[in-house]
Amino acid sequence: MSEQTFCTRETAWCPGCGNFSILDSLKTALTELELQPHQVLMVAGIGQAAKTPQYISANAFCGLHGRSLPPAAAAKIANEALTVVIDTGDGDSYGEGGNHFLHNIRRNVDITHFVHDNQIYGLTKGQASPTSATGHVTGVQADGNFNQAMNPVLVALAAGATFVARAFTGDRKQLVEIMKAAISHKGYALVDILQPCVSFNKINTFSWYKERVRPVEGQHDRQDLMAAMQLAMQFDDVIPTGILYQKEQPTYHDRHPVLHDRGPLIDRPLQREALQAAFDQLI
Amino acid sequence: MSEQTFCTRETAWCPGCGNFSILDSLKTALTELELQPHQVLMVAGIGQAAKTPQYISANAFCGLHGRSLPPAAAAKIANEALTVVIDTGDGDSYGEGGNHFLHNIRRNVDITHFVHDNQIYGLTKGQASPTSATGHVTGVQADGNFNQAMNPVLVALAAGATFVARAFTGDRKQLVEIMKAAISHKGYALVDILQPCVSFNKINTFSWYKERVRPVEGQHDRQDLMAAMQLAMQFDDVIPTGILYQKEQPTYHDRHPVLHDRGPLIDRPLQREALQAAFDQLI
Amino acid sequence: MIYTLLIGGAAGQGIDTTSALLEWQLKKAGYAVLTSRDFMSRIRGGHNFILLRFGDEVIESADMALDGLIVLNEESLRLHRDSLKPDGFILCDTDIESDDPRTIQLPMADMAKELGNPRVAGSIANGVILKLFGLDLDYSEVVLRQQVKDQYIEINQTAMREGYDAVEQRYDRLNADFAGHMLVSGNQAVALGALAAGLRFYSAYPMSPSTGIMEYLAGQSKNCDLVVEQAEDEIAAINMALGASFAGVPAMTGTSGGGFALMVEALGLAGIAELPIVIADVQRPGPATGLPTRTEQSDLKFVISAAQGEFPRMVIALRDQADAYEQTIRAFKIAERYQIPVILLSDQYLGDGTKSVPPFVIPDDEPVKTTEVETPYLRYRLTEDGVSPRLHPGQTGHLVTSDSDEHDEQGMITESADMRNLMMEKRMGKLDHLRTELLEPEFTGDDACDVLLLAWGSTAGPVRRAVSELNQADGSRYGALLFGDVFPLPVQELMKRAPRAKTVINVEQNYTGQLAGLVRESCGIACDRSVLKYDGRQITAAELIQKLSEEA
Amino acid sequence: MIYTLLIGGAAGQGIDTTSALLEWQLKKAGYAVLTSRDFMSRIRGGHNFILLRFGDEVIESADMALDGLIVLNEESLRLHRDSLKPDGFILCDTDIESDDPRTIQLPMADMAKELGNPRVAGSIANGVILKLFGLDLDYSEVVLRQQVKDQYIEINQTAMREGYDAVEQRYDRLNADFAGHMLVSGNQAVALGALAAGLRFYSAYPMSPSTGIMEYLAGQSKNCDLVVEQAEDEIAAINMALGASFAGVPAMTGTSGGGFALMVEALGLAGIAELPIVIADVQRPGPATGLPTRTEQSDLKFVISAAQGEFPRMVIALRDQADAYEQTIRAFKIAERYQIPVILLSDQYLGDGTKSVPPFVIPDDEPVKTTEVETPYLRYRLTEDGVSPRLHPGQTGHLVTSDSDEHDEQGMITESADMRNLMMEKRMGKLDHLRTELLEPEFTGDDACDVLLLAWGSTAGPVRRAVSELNQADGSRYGALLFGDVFPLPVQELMKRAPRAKTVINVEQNYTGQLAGLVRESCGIACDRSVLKYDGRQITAAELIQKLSEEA
Ligand SMILES: Cc1ncc(C[n+]2csc(CCOP(=O)(O)OP(=O)(O)O)c2C)c(N)n1
Ligand SMILES: Cc1ncc(C[n+]2csc(CCOP(=O)(O)OP(=O)(O)O)c2C)c(N)n1
Ligand code: SF4
Ligand code: SF4
Ligand SMILES: [Mg+2]
Ligand SMILES: [Mg+2]
Repeated sequence: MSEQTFCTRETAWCPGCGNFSILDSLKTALTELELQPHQVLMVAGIGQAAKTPQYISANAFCGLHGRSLPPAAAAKIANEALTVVIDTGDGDSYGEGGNHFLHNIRRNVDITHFVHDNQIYGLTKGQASPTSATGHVTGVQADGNFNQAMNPVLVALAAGATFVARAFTGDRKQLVEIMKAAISHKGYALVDILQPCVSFNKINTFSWYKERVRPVEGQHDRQDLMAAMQLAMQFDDVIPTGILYQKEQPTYHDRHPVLHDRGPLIDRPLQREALQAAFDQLI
Repeated sequence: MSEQTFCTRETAWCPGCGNFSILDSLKTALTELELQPHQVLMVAGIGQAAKTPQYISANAFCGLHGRSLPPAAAAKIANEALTVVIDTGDGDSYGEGGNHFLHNIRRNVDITHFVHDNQIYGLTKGQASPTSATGHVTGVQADGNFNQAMNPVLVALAAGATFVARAFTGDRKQLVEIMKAAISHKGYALVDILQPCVSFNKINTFSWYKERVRPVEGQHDRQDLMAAMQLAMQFDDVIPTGILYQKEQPTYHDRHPVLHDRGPLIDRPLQREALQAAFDQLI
Repeated sequence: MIYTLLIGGAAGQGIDTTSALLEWQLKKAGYAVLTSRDFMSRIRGGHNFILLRFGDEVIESADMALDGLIVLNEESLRLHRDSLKPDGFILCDTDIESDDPRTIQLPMADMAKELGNPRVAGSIANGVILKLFGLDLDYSEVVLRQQVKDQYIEINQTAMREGYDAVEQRYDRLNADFAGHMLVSGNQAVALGALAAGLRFYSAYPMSPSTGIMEYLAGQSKNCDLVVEQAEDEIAAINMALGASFAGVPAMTGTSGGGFALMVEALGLAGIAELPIVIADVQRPGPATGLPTRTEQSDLKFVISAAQGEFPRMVIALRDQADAYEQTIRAFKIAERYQIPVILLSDQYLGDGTKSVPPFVIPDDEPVKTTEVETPYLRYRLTEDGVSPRLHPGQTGHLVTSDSDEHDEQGMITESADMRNLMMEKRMGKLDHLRTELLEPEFTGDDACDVLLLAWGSTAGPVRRAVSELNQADGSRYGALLFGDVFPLPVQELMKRAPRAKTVINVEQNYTGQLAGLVRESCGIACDRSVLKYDGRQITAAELIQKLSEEA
Repeated sequence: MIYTLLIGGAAGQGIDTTSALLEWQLKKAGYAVLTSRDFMSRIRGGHNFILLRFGDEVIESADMALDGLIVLNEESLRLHRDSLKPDGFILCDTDIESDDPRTIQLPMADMAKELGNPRVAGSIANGVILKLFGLDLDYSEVVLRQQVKDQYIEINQTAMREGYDAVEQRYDRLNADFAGHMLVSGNQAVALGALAAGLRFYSAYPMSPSTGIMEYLAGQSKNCDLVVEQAEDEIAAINMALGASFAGVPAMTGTSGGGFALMVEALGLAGIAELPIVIADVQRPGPATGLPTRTEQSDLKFVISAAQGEFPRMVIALRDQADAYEQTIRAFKIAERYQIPVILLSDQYLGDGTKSVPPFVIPDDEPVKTTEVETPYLRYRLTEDGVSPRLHPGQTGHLVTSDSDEHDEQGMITESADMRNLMMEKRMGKLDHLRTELLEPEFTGDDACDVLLLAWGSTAGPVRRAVSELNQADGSRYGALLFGDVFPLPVQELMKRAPRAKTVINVEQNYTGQLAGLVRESCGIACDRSVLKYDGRQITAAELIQKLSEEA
């Protein structure tokens, strides 16, 4: 592995947590993409996963629980020169933040969304997340989770995402490759990363995932939406990982006359004449 | 048509609006299901469609914009004897209320959700809704809508809904049948109703829909999820309508030990002994 | 001299266009103009009206003593007839039944149909009004060009001419010199102020009566180089604006109280992350959905206390369209200078209403960006005035880190009690500096007043007018303090004047007298009486005068 | 006599279980117990501690003068050593280096390993403590049965015995009679109060430090016939609770400030739709995420002004675990009687901390349901006291209609100014009746006090204690008003006592002195000084005494 441009800081995660592998892979992916720390903006909400931006040497915006996508998309709109990467949790992304998930897919701003999907709320000590299995018993789900688990990858496909992948912390090589592809993808890219939580999720453990994940690399046509959906639906004895779907589609910037080919918004000066003309129209 | 048990009140809708047909069909459906007004709770958020509960003689709860699903689900949990029906808008259901949409599908409480999908924000005078087509020009989308349109029916299927239908205000017979099936379905049922807005949506007009809608009745296997998804995806020259998917799955009440087979929650007395036992545990 | 017209009809009957055409012709003819809009929350039917005042002096208040009533349906006639002055006139179509001798009836619908388009009936009425008030049709073309599509200009002109020819002049043509003024709504004024302050990113979710800001900005987006984004909800709207602000562009959001409610958590994020942002709350009557298209001033306490925890913020109430422009620019400057959220309080009356005001001027100074900093760069460096140098990510080689958790100077999460204290003191300390540049309330009236009125925001106009009328009328001496800056509350003028007055009365468009509460909390002064209104309709000078005398 | 222990270690080292076992044995042995929890926002590592006080008298306040320090890692030793009394002791494992002569070192980890389970080291320490304080192991089995799984009871008992045998008694066994008390946390007390009030539906989203309420209720769900629903977000949580309330069951939600921020809009819905609901805000330091696992009292102003528009609400601050139970029951009654939202203000100190209190009593009276009504049934019938008969949908043949828009008596949307006024007056008028049943603040101290302290919520205990110590210590005369009801603010006691005191001082866990502001607004009384703390740690009686003397 090449020398790292990005360094990591002391973390507050539990020993053995899957987050370490994500942090490490992220560092590698960013380094291999030859990005400089000041070019990268890491964004998150609140949670254990959401501390990732605090642990890597890049710009960081850790906002509110569930609200990683809106500031990330807007920061990219404000300054397209930034590489904007979100690292945050499943509760953050699909629970509290579910509405932003649906609608930022529609926006297709060129940002990358890594979800540390431990199928649990880690920071608040182990309640069910949207991806927790039906029946999962926790302190709050004392009689087992009554809700059906959400399949975020399938929902993303149905909502029109242009890059959808599933990864596993136990396969770092694949994870780094997917991360690089996701960051390089033009448009919104979702990577749902299966991440064992050693403290609170005693069901979806490292070995539980390990036994089930199967990389799809090679055999699968990434442009075939129905095939992608079929792979996405598999989440039982076999869990296919890899880039399930990728499509070239105009991004928000491509579609927006103010942004398209006019350079970063942050560099634009006050349009005095246009403004004066607007005044004059009202006289 | 049999005599109506439900009456309607004076409305504030525009002449020619598709909402009238929905209101009328609803009245017929409820009457034909032999429900009494006091047994029915109509729920909505805020918007033009969301005024429906005000216009029909039943119990009504019109809450906040985007927040029709949470009170509806909870009212059903509190009193399972109520037939709970939501009539509200596309902006309300999929925009402001998108997160509740995703998660109430997972809950699968036995409620029915009729979305008056006019692909526009009516009450606020014509801005793009989540289902508005890319490029749709409005006062706010002055240079055309940059976002991809959401396909709510497809998203509902991906999110695990157990009853998913698409209807059109121009086909009342089908609409009434779908409504009756949706209300009779055990679990969360979504009916996305294509509804012309004569005041603000000059693209998706009555005739625009009329030319495109094709009922799927008969030829289609409602239990085939992939087939349902394929039909759902069609939203161009041809728009298939009908019940796209239906599946028997345990409802929230079925899964919940406090609710299952124990009668309405509202009828339960204070469990003095259990509470005293809880006190005693702390002594 | 001020004339007052009321144009009433059902939603969808086109009173908005009718009024716009008239307002503009009157303004171009040199008159001062003021309108207020009274709409129902529906798209067709019901009853809406626009109150249109014009004259040769500055117009401060709406007024219900009507010179003319232009009614498009019978309900309007029924509802407003009693407000007509004895010598006033009613203009309506012949198919509306009216036994009032003051009625001018014309078969406008038929005339329009004959002209080939039933929708030009309003222009016939327009012509009638112009003639009655002794104006000519000089500005009809240029105004039509502004307001209607090209292919409809000619037919509307013809219609105006027909109306014009159908009646005789009744009122004096006044000699007014306001032609050089701008005719602008409160929402437009806010939008223009934001543009003048360098706005680059506006995100919002549609909500009456704030949507006008977003719509106006959307229309200027391409020319003025800004992105206007309709968010999926208000939570996204403000969080997007904060992301854009963090990235380095002037950002804003706007909404009404219900949407602001959803922005509360992110307001605190702006507070702890020290992100500049401007938020417009165009108030309407609550609670909850309330009366969604009407006016009220009941969000004051809400916005000054919104969000858990404590952080510096500023709240500015907008007093009229000119103030709206100036204060919006100032809001951006203060937000940027102190790295705090600034909230603008407008309301439906001001936001939807138009007024002719002196032309706006684009400020010379442009925001300067920090690029030189001490190393190591610390985003939250503890400085004397509490303001730390703000860099934008990617604009220099330095890394910019911010977090909604309590953090150290670098922006890293901390749980240290000492650092917590330092950071709280840093942030809250900014208020001390901000206090030095607060604008005291405007004083109007008699310096030696016995009765001191306190008002804020858009009631300023009606109160100003009432005070001047009262002081002219009888021997009593009235004065008023009209607050723009409301939080932190500037109290010097108040502390000077209140003790000298016999009676202090707060005049507010809410139930609880929110300004009075804030005043008492801030400086101990208790109001002796209050005039409160909470029915969703703007108080007029006349109404205020009446209430003051009633209760005296 | 009160003894004070501190148990410190990294997150994940099990200090919670260690403390729980000890607390319970002490309580069963008859001691009064009080604990407070000082946790970091992380799952493993860092530094957490629990302060455990026990004795033969009621314990009002935490205190940092430690008799014993039980440290599971070196950091804890380093951080807390200075707080140890000269004659105190340190208990730690032999692998922790300590040159302090007061150290009792035992190879607890090795002993535990030898017993066959490294996790029972805490039980060894437990045995040591019991012996030091002259207790026996009588309650070890019953307490272990409560706290650990059956298969671990025996090994833990053996471990306790080993620790017990390893040391000699040092402190007097006190003669305390609190064995019949309940040991309960603030969060549990709120949950139990809700259950006693007939709670049937609780919806919430996890958020420290409020999650304990939901967790406790979830555990009782099956036995007590209630549904506990984890919502997708706080917006859903409160809107679900409102739906359940509308349908007719007692409903509640709970959160901390950030979650409350998201509930603001729906608070107004409860206001206009007149739906009873109880909302617990377990406060933590803001703004935004702030210090998520620590304590503060900075949401007072926020919750009393939250939401656009104006509507009646009540806010009750909880003063301790016993008060929490009583006031939660009262909150449900008031919410139901006036059909309004009632907000309970708790905080992390109270919510997470346990205290032994007299056993709770289930109230006799059960809510009576309205079924007989005048016809036609009007959900919002205008009545003298503003309260309309509330039916539940489906429970009678009548239809129940509610709307977040302004509405008429039937619940149908209206835009009438008159009806608006009537409905505003109906709703706000309820406050007049509510005012008659407000509970005045508790007075503690010397009736003829020179210094009057004002405090609210969980600072009540420390203030009560400080006042009693101060009055014993020197000649000065102190008194304090401890507010529970904070909105509307009961002011009779205050107006009676404040003018007689030389100095009025507000004691609050926030930066701006929010109660002082509210007091001044409500009755014009300005505090002369304040003692404020905002570092996330609860004020103790000792600290307060020091601050009062410092600044005097
Ligand atoms: C508005 C709001 N609600 C709740 C919380 C409490 N909270 C913090 S993190 C979290 C869940 C974290 O779960 P997830 O996003 O899956 O991240 P993980 O900790 O599992 O990595 C919650 C509920 C909060 N900070 N803000
Ligand atoms: C929190 C909040 N934001 C915004 C609004 C304003 N608003 C009322 S209805 C509506 C959109 C209605 O669109 P839709 O749900 O599609 O219903 P339609 O009117 O088209 O039937 C909006 C944005 C509101 N009432 N509350
Ligand atoms: S709680 Fe779970 S997700 Fe959080 S750091 Fe520990 S192992 Fe990882
Ligand atoms: S605005 Fe559109 S949706 Fe609303 S009533 Fe009119 S036609 Fe129907
Ligand atoms: Mg998680
Ligand atoms: Mg719509």
